[in-house]
Amino acid sequence: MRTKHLFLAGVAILAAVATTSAVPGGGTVTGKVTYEGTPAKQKPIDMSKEPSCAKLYATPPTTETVVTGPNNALENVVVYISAGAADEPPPSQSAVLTQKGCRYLPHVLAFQVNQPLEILNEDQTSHNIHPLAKINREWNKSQPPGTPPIVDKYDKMEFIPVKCNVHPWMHGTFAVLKNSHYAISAEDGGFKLPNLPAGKYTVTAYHESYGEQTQEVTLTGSETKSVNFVFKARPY
Amino acid sequence: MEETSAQQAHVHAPPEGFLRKYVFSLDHKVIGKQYYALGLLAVCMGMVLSWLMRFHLVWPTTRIPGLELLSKAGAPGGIITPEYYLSLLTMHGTLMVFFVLTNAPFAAFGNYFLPIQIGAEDMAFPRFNMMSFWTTLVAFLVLILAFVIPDGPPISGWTSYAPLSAVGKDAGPGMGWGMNLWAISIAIFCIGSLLGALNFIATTLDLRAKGMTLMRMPICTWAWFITSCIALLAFAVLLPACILLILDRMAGTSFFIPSGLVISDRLQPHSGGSPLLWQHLFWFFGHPEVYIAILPSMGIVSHILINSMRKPLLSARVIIYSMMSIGFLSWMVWGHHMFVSGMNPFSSLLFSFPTLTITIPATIMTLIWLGSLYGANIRINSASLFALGFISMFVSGGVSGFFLAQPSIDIVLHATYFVVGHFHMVMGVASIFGVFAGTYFWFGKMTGRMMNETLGQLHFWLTFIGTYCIFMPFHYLGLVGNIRRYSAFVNDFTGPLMPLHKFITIAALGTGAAQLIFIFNLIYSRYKGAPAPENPWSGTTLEWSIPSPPPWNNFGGKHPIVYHDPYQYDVKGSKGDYIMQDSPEPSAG
Amino acid sequence: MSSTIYQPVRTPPPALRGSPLPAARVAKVLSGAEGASQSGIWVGIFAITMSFAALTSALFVRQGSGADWTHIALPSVLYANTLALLLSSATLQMARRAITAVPPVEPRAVPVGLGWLMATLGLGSVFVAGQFEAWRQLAAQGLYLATNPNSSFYYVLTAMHGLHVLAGIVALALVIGRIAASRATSRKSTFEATATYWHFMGILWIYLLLVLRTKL
Amino acid sequence: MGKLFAVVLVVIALASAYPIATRMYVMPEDISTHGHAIDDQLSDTMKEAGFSFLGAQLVLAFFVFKFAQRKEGAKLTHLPGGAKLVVTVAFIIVGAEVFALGVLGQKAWANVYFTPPRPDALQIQAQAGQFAFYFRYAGVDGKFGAIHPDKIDEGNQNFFGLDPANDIESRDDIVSGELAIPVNREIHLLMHAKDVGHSFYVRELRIQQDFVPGLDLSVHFTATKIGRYEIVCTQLCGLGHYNMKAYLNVMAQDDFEKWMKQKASEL
Repeated sequence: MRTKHLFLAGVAILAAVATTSAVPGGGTVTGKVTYEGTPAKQKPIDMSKEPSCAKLYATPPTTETVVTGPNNALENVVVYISAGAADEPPPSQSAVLTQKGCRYLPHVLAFQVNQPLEILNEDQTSHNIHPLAKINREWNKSQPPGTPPIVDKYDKMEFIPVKCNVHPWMHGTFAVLKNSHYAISAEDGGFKLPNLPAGKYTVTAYHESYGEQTQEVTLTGSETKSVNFVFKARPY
Repeated sequence: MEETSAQQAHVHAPPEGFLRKYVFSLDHKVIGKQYYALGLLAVCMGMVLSWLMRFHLVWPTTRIPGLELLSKAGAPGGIITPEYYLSLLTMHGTLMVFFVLTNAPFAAFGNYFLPIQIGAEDMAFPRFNMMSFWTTLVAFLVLILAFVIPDGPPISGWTSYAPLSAVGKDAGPGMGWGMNLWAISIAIFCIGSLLGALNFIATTLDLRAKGMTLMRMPICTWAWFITSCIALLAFAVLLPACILLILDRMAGTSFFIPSGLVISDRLQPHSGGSPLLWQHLFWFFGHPEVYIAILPSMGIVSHILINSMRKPLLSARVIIYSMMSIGFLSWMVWGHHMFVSGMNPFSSLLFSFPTLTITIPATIMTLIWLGSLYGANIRINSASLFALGFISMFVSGGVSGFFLAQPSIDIVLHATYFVVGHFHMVMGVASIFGVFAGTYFWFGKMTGRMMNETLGQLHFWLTFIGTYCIFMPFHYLGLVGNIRRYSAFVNDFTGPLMPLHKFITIAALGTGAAQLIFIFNLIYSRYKGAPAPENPWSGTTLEWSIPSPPPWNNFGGKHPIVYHDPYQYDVKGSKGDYIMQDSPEPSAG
Repeated sequence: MSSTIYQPVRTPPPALRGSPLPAARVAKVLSGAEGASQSGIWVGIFAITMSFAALTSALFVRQGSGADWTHIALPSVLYANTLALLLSSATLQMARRAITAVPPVEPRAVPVGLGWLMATLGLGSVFVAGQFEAWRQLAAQGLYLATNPNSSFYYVLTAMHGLHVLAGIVALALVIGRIAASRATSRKSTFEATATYWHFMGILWIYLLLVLRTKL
Repeated sequence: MGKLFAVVLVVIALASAYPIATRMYVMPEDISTHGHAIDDQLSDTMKEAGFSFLGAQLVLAFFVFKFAQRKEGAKLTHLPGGAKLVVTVAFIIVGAEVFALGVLGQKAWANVYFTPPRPDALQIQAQAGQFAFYFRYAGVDGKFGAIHPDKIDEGNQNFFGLDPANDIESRDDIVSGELAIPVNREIHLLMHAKDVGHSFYVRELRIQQDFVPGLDLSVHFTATKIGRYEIVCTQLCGLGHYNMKAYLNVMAQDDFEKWMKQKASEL
């Protein structure tokens, strides 16, 4: 009796997973993120207090709060399905944040709820990682060179600013998302959300300085819909 | 009948049962031993912490196997993180200053010998006495609880400067519950110490035996008495300071936190507080605390020196008056810790002068000790060696005070290893030497068995040479401007200093290992030591007039009558070259 | 060397020196005990004074340091409380007159004294209750511990003083119990010590009230 | 054993004094106009302290050597003069020393703290935060823009919380991670703490001053030697304390102007 119930439950779960997970050959949402106006001038970072990092750069690197490409392309924008797609179990391979040359690579790291997160220190100095989480549990750890990677995961969706307490200029973003349908706009501002089953979706674009924009899109089959975002840039 | 009622009126009945005898004992002797044990535990922990710090400083990338078991976040893969280094530093300082330097020479020996030396059957308030120990123990447990909570111990140093210590977890790892535990622990410790000090004072004032005038009290009794007066004021100030700190942390008040602080990218919700207020309150306690640590050892050492020299000091009174004036001056000098803190530069001058003035009584005491050695016949044994070592250490640590007492020189030496060397020598090592001397001198009385001399002297030589090897170089580092409280030396100029740092670390590990001899000696002698006679050192004071160990009521229900000043040595009496305080025979004059 | 360094055990160890307790010393021991509790209480008072001196000087420093100091109007009930505390000191004096007078002023001295002691206890409790009421009134005005520096200090000072008064009340209850059970030994000393402490609480409160009223 | 103690003590005393006497460990050369007074004070004190140290240790060693473990029943004597002599000596010698150091010796301190900065001193604002120093120059308008703590955004290099959108004065403020100053010109450093207590310490300048949150202090100094020197934090400020440093870059006047132009162009 009981076993039968368990079996049915199992089937139900399997079915649910089958319907929600990405179907190959589904529809695709693609597009471009751009800005209008003059974005803030990115300032060179003075790393003289950390010679082991400073010596890695011929010319000092600049801040990355607003990274732009040719013809008003806006980089580092997280584009994801905020509604319409069901939550998905996390993938097993971990998202990796690397600290190299006293910067976060990548500057914006997107991964799924409960997906393993791995943080590496490839510098000769010890770093401190302090994700300023508000919804998730906040923590603050240092990572001296030669220590094992810090492994962690987040169990709620949130955009988390990440900072290094030792090197004030080191800032990045964790995008903790509910499903696998996300992309980060490239140098040309382009992004692509493939393998979406038919349905009505809300597409959201998040930028660390300019905030969020959302658009609705409906997919019927395996067609490709284009969605573009335009952010307003401020000089200061 | 009358008598028994009198007994009940003041003296507790003989203890019954294990708990009353050894755990919740009202007997000042047991409580003294309990304090000693607590101090011993704390000093071992503090020493291990200092080993870890020294090791990390010179071999920063070498794994310390097993350390990640102590703290996974603090030492990932056995490599100490910067914040964990600061945690170790904070706990080392707090354990050593509060639970070792305040407990061992003052609370431990004071509890055991002050009542005996004045001919009392116990402290004035035996229940308070027991409470003060157990409160202190609770404070200790609360403090080390910080090691096991996920947050880890606080990282703001034993001085816990606000606002770093006051703003909460945004200030960094360990500044959440770790810091709360620290503040609560110290507040509890204050209560315990206040009870203890109150007890010491009342006992000294009211329970002296017939004929035991104040000036007939042994020098160490005087030292404990003066110390308890200082402690009474000092901890009475630290307690409210801790309460205000706790409120700033947990209730959102702004006593020490000014407005507009941005910490970890967050604007702190406080306004108008004054960080300097904490510094003033803390150092108003903090500087007298230094004398709470050193005065008892001065007393113990004088007591032992006189006995080993077999003749009185040039003047015991001068020593007592010097200790009084040091205790008095210690209330006017706290500002010399704050010369570069942004305090009004004129008040720096005001603070500098009394600070320098303290060198006068200190020098007088040193010269009295030295001068008294002249023409003596010094017995050399572990106790007297450590007493002589104390004088040497006290001088070495004292002279560096000349520098730090001057604001202008403090500009370059403040917060360097010079300061670390200074206070470790004068307040740390010197007063610990006093404790060692006291232990070798009184162990027989306390346990009924003598400590092993051979091991004792071996322990002395290794410790004496070792501590100089550790703490003298600290001064050199400071003179170059090497900053203290750094978990790694990343400055360009510190490279050439690393050999010296390595030397210090090796010396520290070695000297630390030498302390195992002492601990072994304690345990070995406790069970296998030669039985202790009633008066092994042919001493004159009352503790030598009763069996070793003394009965529960010290004088077996009798009340000694005191006929002499404490140190009747070098007189041709019937029993040899000394007359005991309670023996009716006439003194030499 | 270890054996030669100190005198070997003299066997058998001689009897303890010192005189057996003479009758004359009994009084001395007793008065020693009494003296102890007297000087004990004075030392305690000294420490408490020191603590409150630290707190109030902190108050003055804080008042000067920040621009955010806003004076709060003290709840009027405080003055009633003050009156209660002062009265309690008076009743305590009456109790002392009745109990400690030798020879007893009247046969029923002790019961009368007990009555006065009860009154003292009652007034003390009234004071504490009144302090709570004062807190309630402040809270009603939206003034809490962390509202502004002045309220912070108000709560801290009144709370710490209140705790000390509560300790005094416990001591009083103890004394009443002992006297009621008429235990002869060291009754006087405890009583006297408690009385001293209680009067000090009154004086301390007056001082705090003045400090809290001052507008620098 | 007594003799051994004496010998060991003498060895320790001499060995301790040797690195001092041979100046093995000393501060780097002073590059400030006020520092020499501090250095003189330091070396005077070192002489007096060294004398007292060696004196006391050697006397101790000598007495122990001479008076330890004499034969049983040896005649005990007392120091001629006794306590009176000792106390008088202490009062006279140490008293004189105290007076010398405590009163006459305060000149160095006065040089630093009792002389106000000259009006033409170059004003630079230093801000200490966990765990770096940043320095601000007023720019062409000679005015510092107001500080808005809520506007502080380190990711965007807005360490001072400036508000260029609304505050014109702040637009030309030059913010730098290194303290660049012209040589032989008095600098008036306005000190501001962003979060907790820090300290500003340059060994070569013989300057150390705490940053106290909520209390804006200032120091002034004149550097007399071109070069690059380390600025370190000496007030425990958190986990990155050991790594909180910056560089003081003393330049020739025209180099300094070039540097300012360069920085202005980056705005």
